[in-house]
Amino acid sequence: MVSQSELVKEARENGMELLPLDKDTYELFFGPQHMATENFSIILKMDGHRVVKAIANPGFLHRGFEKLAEFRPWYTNIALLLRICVPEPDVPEAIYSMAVDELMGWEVPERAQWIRTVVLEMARVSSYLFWTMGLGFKLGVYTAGQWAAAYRERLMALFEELTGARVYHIYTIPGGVRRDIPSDKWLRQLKDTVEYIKDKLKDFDNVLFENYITHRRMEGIGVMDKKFALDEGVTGPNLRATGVAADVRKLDPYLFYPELDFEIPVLKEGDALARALVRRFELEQDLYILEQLLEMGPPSGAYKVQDPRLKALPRFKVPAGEAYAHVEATMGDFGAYVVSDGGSKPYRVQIRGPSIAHGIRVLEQLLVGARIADVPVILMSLGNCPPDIDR
Amino acid sequence: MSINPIPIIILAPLIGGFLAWLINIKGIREIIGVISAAIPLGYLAYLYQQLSKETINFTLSLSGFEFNFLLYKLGWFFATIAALVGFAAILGMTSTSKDGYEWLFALMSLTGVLGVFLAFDMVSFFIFWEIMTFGSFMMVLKYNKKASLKYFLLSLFGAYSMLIAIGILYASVGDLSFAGMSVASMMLTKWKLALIYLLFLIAFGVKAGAFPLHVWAPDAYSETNQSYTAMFSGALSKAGVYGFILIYILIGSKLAYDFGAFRSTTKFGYIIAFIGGLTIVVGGLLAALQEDIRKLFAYSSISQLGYVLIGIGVGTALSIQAALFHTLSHALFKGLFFLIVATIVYRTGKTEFKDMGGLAEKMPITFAMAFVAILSLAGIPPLVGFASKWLLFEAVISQNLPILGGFIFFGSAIGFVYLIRFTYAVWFGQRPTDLDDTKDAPLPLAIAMGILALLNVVFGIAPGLVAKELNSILGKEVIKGDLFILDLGFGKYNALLLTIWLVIGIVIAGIVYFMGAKVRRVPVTDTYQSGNPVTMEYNLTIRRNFFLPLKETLAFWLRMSFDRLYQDVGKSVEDLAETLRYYVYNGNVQSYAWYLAIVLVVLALWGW
Amino acid sequence: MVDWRLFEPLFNYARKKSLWIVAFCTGCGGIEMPPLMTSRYDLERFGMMPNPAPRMADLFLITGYVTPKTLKRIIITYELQPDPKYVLAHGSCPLNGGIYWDSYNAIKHLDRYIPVDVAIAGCMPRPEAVMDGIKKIMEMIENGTADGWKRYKENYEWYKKNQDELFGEGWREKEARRWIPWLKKK
Amino acid sequence: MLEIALRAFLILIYATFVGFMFMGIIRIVTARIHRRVGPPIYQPILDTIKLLSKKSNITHGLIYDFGIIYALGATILALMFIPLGNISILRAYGDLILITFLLEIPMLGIMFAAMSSGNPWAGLGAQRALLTLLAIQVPLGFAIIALAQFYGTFSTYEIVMAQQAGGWSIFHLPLFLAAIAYDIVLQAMFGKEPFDIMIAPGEISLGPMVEFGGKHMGMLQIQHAIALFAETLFFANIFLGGGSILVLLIKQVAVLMIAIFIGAIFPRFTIDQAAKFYWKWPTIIAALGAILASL
Amino acid sequence: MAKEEVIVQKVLEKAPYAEGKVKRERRIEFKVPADRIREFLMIMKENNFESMMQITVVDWLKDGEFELVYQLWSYTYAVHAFVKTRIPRDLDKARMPTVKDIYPVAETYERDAHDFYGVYFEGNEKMEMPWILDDAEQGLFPHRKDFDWLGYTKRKYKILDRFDEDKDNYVI
Repeated sequence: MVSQSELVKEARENGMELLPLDKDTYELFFGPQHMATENFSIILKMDGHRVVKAIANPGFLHRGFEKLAEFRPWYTNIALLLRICVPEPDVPEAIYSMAVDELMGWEVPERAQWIRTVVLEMARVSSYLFWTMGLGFKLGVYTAGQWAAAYRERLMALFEELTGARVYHIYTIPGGVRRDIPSDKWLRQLKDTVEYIKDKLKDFDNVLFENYITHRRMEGIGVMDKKFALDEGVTGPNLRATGVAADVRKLDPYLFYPELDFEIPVLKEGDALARALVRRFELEQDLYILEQLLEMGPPSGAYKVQDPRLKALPRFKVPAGEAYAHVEATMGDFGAYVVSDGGSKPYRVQIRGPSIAHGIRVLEQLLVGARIADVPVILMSLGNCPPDIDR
Repeated sequence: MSINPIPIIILAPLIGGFLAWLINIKGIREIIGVISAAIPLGYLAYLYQQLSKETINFTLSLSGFEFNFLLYKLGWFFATIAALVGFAAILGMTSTSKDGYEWLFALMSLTGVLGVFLAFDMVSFFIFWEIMTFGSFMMVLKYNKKASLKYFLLSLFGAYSMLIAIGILYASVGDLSFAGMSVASMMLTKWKLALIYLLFLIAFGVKAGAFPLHVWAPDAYSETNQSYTAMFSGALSKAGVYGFILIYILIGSKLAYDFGAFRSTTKFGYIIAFIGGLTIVVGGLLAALQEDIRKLFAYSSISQLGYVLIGIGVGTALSIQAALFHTLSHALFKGLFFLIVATIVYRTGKTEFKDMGGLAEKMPITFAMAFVAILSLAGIPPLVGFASKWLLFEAVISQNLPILGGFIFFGSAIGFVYLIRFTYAVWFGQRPTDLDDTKDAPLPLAIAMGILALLNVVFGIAPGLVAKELNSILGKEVIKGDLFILDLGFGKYNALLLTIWLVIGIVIAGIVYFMGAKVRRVPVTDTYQSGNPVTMEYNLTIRRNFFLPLKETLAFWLRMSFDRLYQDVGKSVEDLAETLRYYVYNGNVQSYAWYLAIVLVVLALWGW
Repeated sequence: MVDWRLFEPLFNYARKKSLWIVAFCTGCGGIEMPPLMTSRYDLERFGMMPNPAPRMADLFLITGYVTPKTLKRIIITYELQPDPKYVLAHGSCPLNGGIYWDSYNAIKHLDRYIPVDVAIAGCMPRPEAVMDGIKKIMEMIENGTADGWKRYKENYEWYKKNQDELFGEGWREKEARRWIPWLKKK
Repeated sequence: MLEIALRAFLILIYATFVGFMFMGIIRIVTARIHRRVGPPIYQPILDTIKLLSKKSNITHGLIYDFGIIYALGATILALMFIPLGNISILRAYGDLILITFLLEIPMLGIMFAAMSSGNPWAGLGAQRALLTLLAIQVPLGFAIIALAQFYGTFSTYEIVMAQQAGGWSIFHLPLFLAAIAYDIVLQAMFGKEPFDIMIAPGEISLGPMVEFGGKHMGMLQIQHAIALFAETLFFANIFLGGGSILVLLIKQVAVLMIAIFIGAIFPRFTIDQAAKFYWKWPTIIAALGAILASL
Repeated sequence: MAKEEVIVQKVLEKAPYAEGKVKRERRIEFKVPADRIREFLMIMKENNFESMMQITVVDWLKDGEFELVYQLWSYTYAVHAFVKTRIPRDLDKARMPTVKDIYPVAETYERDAHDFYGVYFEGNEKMEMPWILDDAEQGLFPHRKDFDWLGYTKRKYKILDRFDEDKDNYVI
């Protein structure tokens, strides 16, 4: 039998000064043990069902990657850093490898570049499908969510055949990729999968993206304007939903992207619906890019640079210097800043996850005045990924 | 049978009140007050047997005027309700009132209300009406000037409307007794009749708190002694209901004849019913949005009276019976509720929901009473609230009046809504630390609540008791069945059987429950908080704006407020008066109440 | 009243066939939960479903590494669950820190703080491996060896000591009060 | 006396069993729409046994326990009043208004229990549940009014009899409109999308249910099963012509299927949107039905 | 002349105290004294560097200095700018003025830098607010190079000494 009065008495006996309650509002802990936040916590001050104040509380996934990376050799870090972004682990691999490539002065062979591009695009598609699943679950249309997760499994199987792993591929390494494309059959399977998913897009439209209720739920929720977005360092689809046609693949082209033909979907409204629809259109564009890449076919040549230094891999050293590489991930602009002091381990690695901009200040400001039912929607529409805040 | 019981019944409270006020010694004034409130109740109960055979009348001649009083079935029904609730309220007041002033005016208003129900001519009706209004006005005045002024102004408005109506009636009939009027009203012209109808509507609508004349009620109900509010809502508002029935008695047949029928009901009745429907919806919705416990119940009282108006308005024998039944249940559960509120306010000193919470643990008896009251008001079957509501549903829907039916359905749901808000904010959840020493209800309040709660249950399980009485009032057997069964022919309700099966169901559920493992008590901080630890410093209860979504949904409608409209009207009248003063009087002027009064007097004279 | 031990096999069968999972993705393994719940692996075949409320959940899937900040929430959530409850540690990290063996902010041995019934090795374990682990825990439930919750009760002092050593005494209040200054400020 | 007790017991067992099967059907059909296999049909029974057999339970006070017991008891009570072929026992008193009220009461019990836990999520859930109740009440009321006016009686049993003589209710235009409105209301009663606002797992973590565990939740499962059975039964009786137990079962499953299919393809409304929705289209449809029926 | 050089020249005209150079295509670099950083960032913002991508702290232990790299991105030119400045790495001297009024998002990055490195940004009222690190590590600034991370880890988690500390050779 523990009653409230006893609790208070106990606290008083222990010399605790209980602060008076803030009776106009109440506190609501949103996460981490909540279906809408994956290991991320928002502390909400609520009035009725409206949010008065939101405080993001990150750090549940902090493992100190940047510290750990300073104590691991250059190549081993690949296996570590990719864990920063769980839904698309190829992105940290790619940016880290590109930065190291720059430091080494390597020209990555064309075939490797092609494979990296394909992997990145597959990662984008799978990440968008994963996001669609999340959106479906949060909006309550579980059917769309289940379908999306099921289609993502096809890509997972392809990844598995290509890299040997389902989630953490450890595939893109400095100087190229870890192994070659298994066979032509794999390429055909990829082509089939792309066709298949493209075919199924209209199902998602019917159930989710063109659904009347979805529009009602997301319209006018969490509106950002262009200036706000730029000031707050918003990138990726979230920025494009405010009317800025910004895409790293166009602005700072890397890998095969200069040779590919694709559009940047831009919407002006800047609300949750616009952000969702931009992602939906990008999914289509990514499938189109994959089609183009497959039509092009893999260029012949090596899949990895031929460098004598790679023979002494454990003691492999990188010349002193610094490099920044970034790619367009589904969440936004994903960048890696790598500093080398010429040793066998990096001197400093900083990964810039897009969510650090989206998930803290932007979220806190967009949530003010939102209904409790909008909180998961805003969270999902920002595409917040907690591990890249926490690192 | 030497002394006529009527003056005793009517005047006992007033005399007791004067004595209490004069003596004004703590202890004695309470005893005098309670006894003087108990006399009418006891006498009325005693007269029950006699009334089934005959009526009792009483005439008083004073300077040429004759005051007629009649104790008949309908009046007895209302007077008993009033005496019962009044007695419970007075019992509660022994705990909550502080001085003789309150005893005087509370008992005076009880006298007024009893006089209204027993009066049999227009003059005495009006005089007691005014005594009642005056007593209650003084009760409000002591607590809040502004609220009392609003109450006073609207009551004045209603009173003058009534006066004009009586004047017109008298001018064309030449008789002031009810019996004479109802006969003579046949001679009225159509337009005069319409005017009288409208004026009566205003007069009784104000007292019953019908939309859009309800604006005084929330302020007046909340800004007075809380025990007295039980009488205010349980007894005084019934005077308005009684007035609506008077419309039927006085001019009903002529109105029906002149204005014709709307479907199966009369046109004029339909207007009353429609006003009642709007009252249900508006009162209920506003009740759900209140942040003050007293206001919530004030609006709830308004909303529940809307049912009665619907019943009266539909005008069939069944619906009138249903309305009378609901009048009784309204008095029972509303009186109980206001006593509960009185207890809460008395014990905690807080009136706003945001300051309360978790009181069920501290005030178990009051909570048990509240539980009964909640179930009754929400219309949960074996209680009296359901029986009367059910009758009303059947009465209205069987008359093929779908829109009114819709109002009633909405009303029953909105009842759930605001009651849950009350329950959540007051009884459950986290308790602020300053309420840790709250005690349970004082004995007189507990007894008063107990009486009303018991009647809620008894009349709920045996609705036939009331139905029999109602049948005898109307003089025909509308509701068949026995003690436990209400049988309307097209619908049947068996309260006893239902109670038995509910008990069986609960027993089955209880068996399942007790077969499971033992339970362990956990505190409010040991709950799901998304995995986070919390202390008592976090506010874990939605204390304010519980129904904010509803408020937002209704944002468009809430922008219109009759309260503000009246204030604006009042202000413009005031402005007009300012102008007048500037140009015409230049004399001293007290308050705009007087302006309005003068204007109305002029109007009244013109009407005479 | 009734000797419920007679029905224990039935109860164990029901417990085994109806494992509700706490929806708490503690680490990267959370990414494999959706595939497990959807059409390729479909755990609902075995009566499992994720449940947002710990009060009615049975199985706590620790999906990956655990940081102290998360571990506090895990312990609180675990204690909210009614007995019998089961813990399935997913991946190498809860076993021995895995790839984060030298990280200052990742738990090395989860079973020092809460009892673990079944651990699945691998980084990250494939869904098949998770399903294998679940099959194992189902077997253990059926023959009554999944007794982590009993161990937690019996050795509560030991677990509490370990928790207090890691977080410091009175960590619940401390953690709860951590945000108060920032919440009360207007 | 004994016969009544026996029949009541049989009805109870049958309703509970079929209710659990309905819950299983909901899960299986939903799974098939998701392109999954889904659980076995008896899964809800296993869930309930598991929940009831939990070895530790918590409580937040007397009301926390009593609310649940009351909810289950009231559901059983409601069940007894609904005609079930020839074997129901209280159908003579099966008044439309009474049953409509009785079907709402369990919710009040659950809300009482949920709120007494003092959890803010439960508070939010109660807020949403009550507003949903308020929202559905208007179309529901008009649908009931239409029925009562059309048949001129409030007795469910007599309505069933009248349908067996004059064809199902939904073949008459006013009642067809009422049936549409009532079906939309049923969606909220079942707690299916787009009106599962009250529990919304992704938003408020099951809302009122968040604190229930062990036997409390087990009893709620039983309550849910019986309520599911009773609600579908009521619909099948008043709109789909009633019939023998077997016929009723088929009709009930049909009602259920519609709810599942609608639920599978719509996202969840927010509570204010749901209220506005209910007060617009279903109300208009049902009111039209009621007015047509009253002419 | 490439667009990068034009930008560098334009900025340097307004900020003569800074040094600037073009690192490579779409990467430019400036070195600015710590006390002029606010001025300089304002100039950068006027020159269409709309967005701040991150603030990186590099701990140059042997120099006894922190290098703060403010990384800006211009959507107009598609150019990434590193604005570097150096401050002493002692705890009491590692103070910087905040730039959150110029780039609001910097507030988050500054909290991050404070949590892990102990750089105090004056004017940022959220500096003391709990960020990623838990109570135990707050104030230890674990990402500084002189933080005994392995020893701390072993002490904190009581891990046995079976991991070889000197093992700096790993195989992929």
